[in-house]
Amino acid sequence: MTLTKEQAAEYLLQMYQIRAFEEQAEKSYMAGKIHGTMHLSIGQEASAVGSISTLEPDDFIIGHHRGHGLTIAKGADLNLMMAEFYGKENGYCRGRGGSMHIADVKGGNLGANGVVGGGIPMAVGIGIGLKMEAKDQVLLSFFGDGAASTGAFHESMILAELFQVPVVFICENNQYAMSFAASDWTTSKKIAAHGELYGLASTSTDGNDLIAVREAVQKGVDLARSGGGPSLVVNDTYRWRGHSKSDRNRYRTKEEIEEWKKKDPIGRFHDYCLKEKLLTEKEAEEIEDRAYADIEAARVFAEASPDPSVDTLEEGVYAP
Amino acid sequence: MTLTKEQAAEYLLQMYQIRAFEEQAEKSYMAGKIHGTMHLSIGQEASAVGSISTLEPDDFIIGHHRGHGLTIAKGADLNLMMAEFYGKENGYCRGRGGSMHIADVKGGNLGANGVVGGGIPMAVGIGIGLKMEAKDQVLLSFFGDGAASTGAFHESMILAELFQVPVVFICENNQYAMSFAASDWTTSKKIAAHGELYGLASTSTDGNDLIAVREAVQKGVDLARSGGGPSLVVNDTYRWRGHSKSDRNRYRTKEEIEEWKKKDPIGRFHDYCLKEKLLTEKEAEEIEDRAYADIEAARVFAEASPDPSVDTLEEGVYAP
Amino acid sequence: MREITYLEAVREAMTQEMERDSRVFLIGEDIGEYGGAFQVSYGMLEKFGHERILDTPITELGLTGAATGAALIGMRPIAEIMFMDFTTLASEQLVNQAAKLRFMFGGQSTVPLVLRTPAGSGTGAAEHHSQSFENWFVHVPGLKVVMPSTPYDVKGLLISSIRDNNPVVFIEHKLLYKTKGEVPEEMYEIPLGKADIKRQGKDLTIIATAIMVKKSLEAAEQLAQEGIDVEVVDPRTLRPLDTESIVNSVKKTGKVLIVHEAVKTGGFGGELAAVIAESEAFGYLEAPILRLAGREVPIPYNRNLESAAVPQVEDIIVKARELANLKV
Amino acid sequence: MREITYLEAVREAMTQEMERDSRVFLIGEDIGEYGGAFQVSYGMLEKFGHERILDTPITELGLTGAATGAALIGMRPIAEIMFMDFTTLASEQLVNQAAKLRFMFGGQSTVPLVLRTPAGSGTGAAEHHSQSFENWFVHVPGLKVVMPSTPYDVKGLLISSIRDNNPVVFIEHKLLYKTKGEVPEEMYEIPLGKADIKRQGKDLTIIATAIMVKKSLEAAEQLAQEGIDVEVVDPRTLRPLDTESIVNSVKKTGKVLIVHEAVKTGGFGGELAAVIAESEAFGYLEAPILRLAGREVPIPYNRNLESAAVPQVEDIIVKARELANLKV
Ligand SMILES: Cc1ncc(C[n+]2csc(CCOP(=O)(O)OP(=O)(O)O)c2C)c(N)n1
Ligand SMILES: Cc1ncc(C[n+]2csc(CCOP(=O)(O)OP(=O)(O)O)c2C)c(N)n1
Ligand SMILES: [Mg+2]
Ligand SMILES: [Mg+2]
Repeated sequence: MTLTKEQAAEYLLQMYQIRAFEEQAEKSYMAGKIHGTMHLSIGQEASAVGSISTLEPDDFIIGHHRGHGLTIAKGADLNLMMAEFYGKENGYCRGRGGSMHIADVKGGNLGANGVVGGGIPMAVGIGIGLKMEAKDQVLLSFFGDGAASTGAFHESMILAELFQVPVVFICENNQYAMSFAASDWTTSKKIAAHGELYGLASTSTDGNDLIAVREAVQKGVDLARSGGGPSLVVNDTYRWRGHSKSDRNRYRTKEEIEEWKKKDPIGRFHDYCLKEKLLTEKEAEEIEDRAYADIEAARVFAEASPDPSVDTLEEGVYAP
Repeated sequence: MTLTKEQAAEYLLQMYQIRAFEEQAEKSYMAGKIHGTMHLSIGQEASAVGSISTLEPDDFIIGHHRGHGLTIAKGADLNLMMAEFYGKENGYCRGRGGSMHIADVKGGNLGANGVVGGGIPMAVGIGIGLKMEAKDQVLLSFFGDGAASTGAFHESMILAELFQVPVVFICENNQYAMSFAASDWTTSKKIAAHGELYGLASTSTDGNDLIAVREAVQKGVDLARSGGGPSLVVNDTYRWRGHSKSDRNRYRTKEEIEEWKKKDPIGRFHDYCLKEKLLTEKEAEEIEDRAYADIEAARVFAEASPDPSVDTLEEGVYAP
Repeated sequence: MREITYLEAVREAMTQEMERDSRVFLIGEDIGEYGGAFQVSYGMLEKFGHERILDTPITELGLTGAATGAALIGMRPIAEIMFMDFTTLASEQLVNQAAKLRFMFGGQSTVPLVLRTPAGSGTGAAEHHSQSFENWFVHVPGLKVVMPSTPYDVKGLLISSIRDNNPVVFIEHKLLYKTKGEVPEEMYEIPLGKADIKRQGKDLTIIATAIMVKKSLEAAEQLAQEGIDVEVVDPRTLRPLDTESIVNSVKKTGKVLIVHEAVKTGGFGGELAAVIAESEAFGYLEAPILRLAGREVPIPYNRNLESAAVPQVEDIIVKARELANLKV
Repeated sequence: MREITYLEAVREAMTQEMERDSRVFLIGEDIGEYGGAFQVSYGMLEKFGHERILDTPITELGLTGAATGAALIGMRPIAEIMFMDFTTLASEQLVNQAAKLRFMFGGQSTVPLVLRTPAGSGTGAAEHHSQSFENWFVHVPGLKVVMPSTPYDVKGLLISSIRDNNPVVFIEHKLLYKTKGEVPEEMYEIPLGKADIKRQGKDLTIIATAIMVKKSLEAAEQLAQEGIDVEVVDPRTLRPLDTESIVNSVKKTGKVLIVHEAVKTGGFGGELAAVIAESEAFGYLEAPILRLAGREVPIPYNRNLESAAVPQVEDIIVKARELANLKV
């Protein structure tokens, strides 16, 4: 499954865009332009881009609270996404959802979620609907290692297998649920083992290696599309930043963080592309520059965008 | 682990008492003396008596909706139990709980439960409490195969292992959750496999063989008492009666029921006792007669007992 | 006109909508071969097959979320929670997800979901199979809450609920399942948000829900013989609430008694009382606004205690008589 | 007297009770090294160790049930649900088990459990981290519900809650965590079920909960300059409710405005209005009973929308002024 130059350029661009978006998000927050909290996915770019690179445009994803990367990988308009992050009226959710609830329904992104495990049961139902309508679309359902401890995960795996839904469940195991170390109750291997017991074809991958992620998820996507039912992929990765703005990183060491930074998914894919002659040094630099320029443009767009009018508060609670 | 004559006599008596209680419960219901519903455990006597025979008097159990057998095996006063079943003021729960909520707290029976899976999370906490107080008591937590599909089960197994609670979780797999066949989503072996993955020592047994159940549960009890943490035992068994009074048995065949009746746990233990010369034919008959006489006496007691006075309705909602 | 039971009306509405719209399906526990704990969906598996009658293991949270997800992409699921007591396990997906997805996404989505569940006591099933939580869901913007009292209302309201583009909590009462009434064979809608005056009267208004409508009508007949003329208003939909019909009735009679089965404290009766007390009807009140509702206890098993725990016809008569004779 | 924050008052009450009673322990998510999402339990792990500070994975139902089970055998657990929005996942164990075990068992058991959880909006955390469900739990016999508004009340009420032999839902407000007030260093109890008149006044009564007490007091100061003398009543405990204090205040002023953050429809304000409208205070009412509460929307992310979704000081002033000038 070798990549074309176009693919290489596209995936590297998306990864840089994610990195740049998260860095900008943090800056904007520090500058007091954003209220609320946010969950940054710096360090997890390969999991998002590698997984979603296997989809057709009309396929679906449903995400979790750490969803910026997933949203970009699914092809979101960066301006509308940044505007939503800023809570502006022309953002994807008219400023109602913000960081934890960005959705791009037309683009097949059925939304981030503020409730850990909250998206997993819905993923089963989306799969049921796709199957009933005999659509050949598939869904990627993303959640974290912490979500795997919830009852929602257990019930959903049982239902997914029972109804043989066309869904690939993707556990982004970044080693911690806030301060709770995945290793304290389970490991990514164990999550895959649970998946196997539920009856799902399950594997775990080096989640910082875009190629490895892509290959693992592609298997699941092919299985789902060919009527083979659900599968589970565990991407082992790491978040460089704290869990959220309330995090004081008391539960992990600087050394551990540094160790993982050496496995930077962008650096690795960058080097791979050069090694495989998919990109030149210069092309890669241009891509990086473009990514940061795109995000800067998005920031300008977002900051110039209007806040929702308070008169519209009650709009959109009920559908006609 | 051979039995003494006294043990054999006691266990056979309890199994007959359970059978007799359930038959009486059904009669009383048919006669219109009971309202509500009930869940009979005829066919599951070995699981209840075999499991609980491993406990010391001051150990605990927490049960489920199909709990009559567990209650008798834990040494309940049959009169107070039958009175509760009849909803009388002198029943264990003053007629407030009835069939689905019989508890004998002094006797270490922390109650049946109307919510499937409802007792499992509490079992973890009871274990936490016993451990904190450095008591050497242990708890048996009973639930059905259907309960194993609930999120409550998943979360509880994770917490039980994390806190290394002195609890033996006992899944009474009677093959169905109402009409839902265990085999449709899992098997008793699979439930044990899940247990292993959670980190619990797990086994499944012929739940209609009192000796086999007793040996499996004894291992778990010894482990818990010696600080070795939680374990899981799956007792494969079968309920002869419908799920409850609303059941029309559309989901299973007469043949299947007949097949399982051949594995009658009482008959098997009866024959074992004779074969092992633990009891004579005559002694066994006397035991059976005594069991039915005990239940008849309990019925008379219950029917002669007073209903709660409506003036006392609001008593016991809050503790002083 | 043809008479069928409240239970048959539920089944008929679901069946006719499933015949009309292939996006409608059922999901729940033991709703297939078993026919549902109350036999509501009995026979539907034969008619629609396993593709559209989705029998699940015990997974209240999972199946409610599955229904929500299916609705999110345009299906029209009807989820059954076997007893309302178990909506406590499903409420995360119902309250945080189904109710909020549309608003949270800035109007990008709709969630045409119906969650059916039987509430109420009187079956001797005790604390865990007898509760009424309607006011929990009335408290959640994004949800609609329907609570029918007659077979006719069941059919029209359930059809409207299935066709509605929002999540609807449809609450049935177990003791009403066997009650009979005239129901047209053809399909019809009763708009959500319209109350129904079940009995015209001039002396006082009783606002009642579900089985309390039936009991209030019986009470009203007996009170009529004492010369007390009671109007009985059935909101039918609790959210959105038909405030106008309620306010008008109270303005007419000047006295109001609110009757529901759910526990009094924190219940829907409080909302009704507040709606009246803050409305123009306040100026017309000739007496305090009285509530008669479930006692402050879990539902006990014993038959006598169980019936004492919720309002009975006699209780309604006594309270209404007291109110009728009140002079302020 | 020494001043500490509302948050420190929570921590001090828990710490002192844990020092006094070895049966008291904490269980929740990220309450150990992390110190809790709001740092409420920060430092307690060092003091009490992993034996008594039980950090759990994400298992709201499981940890709430675990706390319930521990309480059932005589421990006195304090469970933390990180955000009240997630009590939707815990409510089965809280509502069906903890609240009912004693009654269901005919009085054989007690369940001395405290479930602490932060409610409310204003932090920009949007739909899933901002809700206020107090009236759900007020609706459940067997539970007590406490909602403090000051550091002083927090300490006394939390100590009472921990010592109470019943399950108590202790609801904190995120925006109050940093507010300061005088709090004695020694331990003291404030009885559950006693309201507190936070401000004496004669023209009208405002009944407010949690952060709305603070806002109402600010509003009252400004209204005083207009010559409107407002009495502010803080129930502090919602279940059991101190009806007497409320009724007396309304009898004195003849006018009442109810203010809470939770969504208006189906909220606790309905219960308060009903309690007043059915009481002897009814005869003293000079105007309709008004409610000012959360709008009928999920809590949105955008800062302006978020603050428009719940009552602000200015809204209270406007509404109270309108009420003061009302003549019926
Ligand atoms: C049901 C629920 N419980 C608790 C939280 C608070 N919380 C937000 S994110 C998080 C950790 C989630 O861990 P994981 O699933 O591994 O995702 P990660 O943050 O590591 O990407 C927690 C506990 C929540 N949002 N939802
Ligand atoms: C949470 C919940 N969902 C549904 C029910 C209705 N119900 C009562 S018993 C039962 C089947 C339970 O199956 P299992 O756990 O195998 O126990 P069994 O009845 O077979 O002994 C169901 C679905 C319930 N009581 N609780
Ligand atoms: Mg994680
Ligand atoms: Mg079973």
